Amino acid sequence: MDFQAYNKIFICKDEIKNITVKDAVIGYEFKIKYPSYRGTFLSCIEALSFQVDGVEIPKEDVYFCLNNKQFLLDELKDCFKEYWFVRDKATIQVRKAGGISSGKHTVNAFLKHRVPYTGYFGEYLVLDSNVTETLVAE
Amino acid sequence: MDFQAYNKIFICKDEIKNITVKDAVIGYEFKIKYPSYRGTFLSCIEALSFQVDGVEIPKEDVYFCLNNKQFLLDELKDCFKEYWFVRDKATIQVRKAGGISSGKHTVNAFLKHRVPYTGYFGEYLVLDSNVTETLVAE
Amino acid sequence: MSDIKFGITLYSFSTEYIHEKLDLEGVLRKARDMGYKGVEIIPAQMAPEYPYLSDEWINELKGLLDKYELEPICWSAYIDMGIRSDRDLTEEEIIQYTVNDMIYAKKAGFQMVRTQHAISPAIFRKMIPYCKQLDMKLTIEMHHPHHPEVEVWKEYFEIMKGEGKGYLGYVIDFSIYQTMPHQLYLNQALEFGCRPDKLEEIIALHQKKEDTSLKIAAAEQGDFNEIEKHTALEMFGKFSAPAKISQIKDTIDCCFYIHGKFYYLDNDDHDPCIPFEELMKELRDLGYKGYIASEYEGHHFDYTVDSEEQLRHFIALNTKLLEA
Amino acid sequence: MSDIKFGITLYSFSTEYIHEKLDLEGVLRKARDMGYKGVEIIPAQMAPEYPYLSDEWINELKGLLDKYELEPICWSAYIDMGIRSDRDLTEEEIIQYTVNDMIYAKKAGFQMVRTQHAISPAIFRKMIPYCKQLDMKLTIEMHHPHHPEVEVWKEYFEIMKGEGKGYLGYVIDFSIYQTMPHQLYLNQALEFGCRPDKLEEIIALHQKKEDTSLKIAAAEQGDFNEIEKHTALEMFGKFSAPAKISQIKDTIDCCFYIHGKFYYLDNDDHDPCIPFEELMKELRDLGYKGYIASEYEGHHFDYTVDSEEQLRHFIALNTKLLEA
Ligand SMILES: [Mn+2]
Ligand SMILES: [Mn+2]
Repeated sequence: MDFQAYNKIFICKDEIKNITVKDAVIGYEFKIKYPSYRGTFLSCIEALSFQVDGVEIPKEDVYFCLNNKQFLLDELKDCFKEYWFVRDKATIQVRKAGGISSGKHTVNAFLKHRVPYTGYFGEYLVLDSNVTETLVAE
Repeated sequence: MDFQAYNKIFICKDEIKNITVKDAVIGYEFKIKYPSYRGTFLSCIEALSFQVDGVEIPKEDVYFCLNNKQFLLDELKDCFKEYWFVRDKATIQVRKAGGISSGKHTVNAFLKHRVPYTGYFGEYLVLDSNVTETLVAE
Repeated sequence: MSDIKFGITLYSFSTEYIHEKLDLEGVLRKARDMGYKGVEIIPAQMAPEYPYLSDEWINELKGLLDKYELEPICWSAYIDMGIRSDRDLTEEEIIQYTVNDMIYAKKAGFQMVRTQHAISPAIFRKMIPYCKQLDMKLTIEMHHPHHPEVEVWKEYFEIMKGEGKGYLGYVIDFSIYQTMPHQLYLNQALEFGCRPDKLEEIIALHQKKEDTSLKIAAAEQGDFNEIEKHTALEMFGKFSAPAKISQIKDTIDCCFYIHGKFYYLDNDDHDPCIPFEELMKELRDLGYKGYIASEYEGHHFDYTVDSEEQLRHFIALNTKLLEA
Repeated sequence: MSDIKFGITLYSFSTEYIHEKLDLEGVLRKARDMGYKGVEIIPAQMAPEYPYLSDEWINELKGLLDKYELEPICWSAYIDMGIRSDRDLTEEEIIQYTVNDMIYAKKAGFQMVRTQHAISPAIFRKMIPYCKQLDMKLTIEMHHPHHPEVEVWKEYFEIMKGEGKGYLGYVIDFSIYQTMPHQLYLNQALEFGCRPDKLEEIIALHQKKEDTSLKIAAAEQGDFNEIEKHTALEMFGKFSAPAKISQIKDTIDCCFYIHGKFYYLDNDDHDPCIPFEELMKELRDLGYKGYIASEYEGHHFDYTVDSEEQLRHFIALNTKLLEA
């Protein structure tokens, strides 16, 4: 049950923001950090999913933004050259015409991640982080 | 025989430099640019190899450095998120204890690259660039 | 007199740009100095942050367009189907790239994105809500070796004329009307080892009014070296089936923009490769009202040619034709 | 009196670092303020540019070490064998990461890199020329669940005592001597659903001097809920085979550095989990001359514990033991 204390940093307390392009509101975004004491490579993310107000966000509507790049969730497992520094916030953009209503929202984030140096006897430690927070949309 | 004029920018005219760490000379480096009118993704590099003074450099001694990252030649084909801007120089580091002697050296670079938008009727155009230049080591 | 305006794609300055004689500001200044009002940009060429563009970079571009009083006309996007070594792009990925381009283009002040035929009719159709939400036009370029007879274009035109009307369209690239190899291509063929007399022979063969299969047989059996054979086959393959100018009228209502493609113009009067005379007449007669971008592409073949001189020939030739 | 010095790995401040209460300069200042002279850093934790570090960042680190008069002792590298989803790292890749770490460490003024056992004996041996060229020591950490009886370590010791003598060595991590779960682990077990009386029962079972298989059988058949069973099995699995302190003497000549690992210290006097009393006596008697890094690791379990207080207990306890 190692590493569980790091879940405290997983979902950042920042406001949820709507994403606008000129007059159009095309979605919203919030931030997460990698729940560990050190950084990882995106390829070590074996699963990542989100629920907002109890509703699962379809994976094709989620863009994971880090290091000035944008990743589809299905791409993460292949990005072995992309490092997620433990103090860097990744922005989770959700594509949704009209965005999100202002006020409180429940955000759940689920992460399954491989700890890449733990191949002690041939198998890697895979950890789950499952965290729910109440965030405020602007 | 499209694209051949771009070969003129492939090997940069910059000096070859020795790489030193404190007192140790651990190798040398020179620079190349992507021979096209636009940038590409490293995953579109199907082959890349170098000869210096007529001798092929073993691939494990070559590090391709771009975007503040370092790639082994065998890794390039998997790096579909790594963009090589057409005006950015990649640094080719060659690991060689003692470095390179000062003076003129012949550098040959061979690149086989896929043009990713040319899947006109299901197959991609794959181009070769094979260029030799005389460079000067400091 | 016509409503046709000549714009420029910054791609015409590829030689100057990649050899670092002109930077982004330099090509925009040059376009303004040459008298152009409307410009097209290829972000995959000139945006260092491509394919994910920050608001900072977009604002920098916008600032330069303002500074040189240039109208942003067309944002040229790619469908880089072959990015990955292991598979083609998925639908999700194509949508991501395309919607991103529409967003960046909108932010930079453009009203049109040009994409490529590989988007597929299914995904093209799925872009309609994004076009409406962002109030953006999305167009597919018809570039050689495509032409109106290629099966998928029937579907595209149906979508453009149907549910995508006003938002989805296409861009004609004059490469589809090319009938002859251009001078830079011929120079390169000589440089690569074609003998001058043999090249003449191949050109004569190409111009013969007979079936391409007969020409190919003649090239294969003739007294030609390898590079000559390669040149002959490439020439017959590329320039034997130009699109019909008479077909433009069928889809002119979907044509939002035109690439005035050219490779080498020796003078202000005539190009032996692309039938500008008939093209300008037809477009004017059909009442085409949009921009024709000057698209110089000789940089693929020869980096010593002066792009500006080429562009001046293009404008002189075609202005004369339009005013005729 | 002994030649043993206490250093600190900055990893001890993980809680403060990841919660952004202390940045890199902050943890270095804190280490200096607490009286430490020598430090270890984990670049995978504190270098934003990891794994490819620029001279700018390295010089920034070097400047901070100078500013706070801290000696750079150990650069802790990883063998991230499982980075890729499709396969383990190749030999070429492991060499690249390891040589890079040695180069960066050298530039930053360190004389020792700590790596991990997954490097393999073959690659470890191949590092000797790089160690000589750069005049750097390379060490492998022996961390739970490894211990001197693990087969591969016989080979490692042979290399360290043979051709790698003076350059290749190892780092003892006190986790290999742990016999009991620490208080934070037990607190977490309660929080996750173990009943207090059942947890006591499991601890009593763990401490029984009988074969582990019998304990496991007892846990599986006992009146325990799922989390209690999991806790019992994990406890028996992890803490039933501590390494023998009497073996340290066999390889003390290869031990270049020590991780004074601890998880929770309630006071300055004793830890029920790790036998510091015997360890300090043995190391002193064997004449160990290097650093013991204070390595607080309770941050894996509880982010509310004050790392500084824990480190003060560690130093007080072990200084007392060394001076005894
Ligand atoms: Mn075009
Ligand atoms: Mn340790």
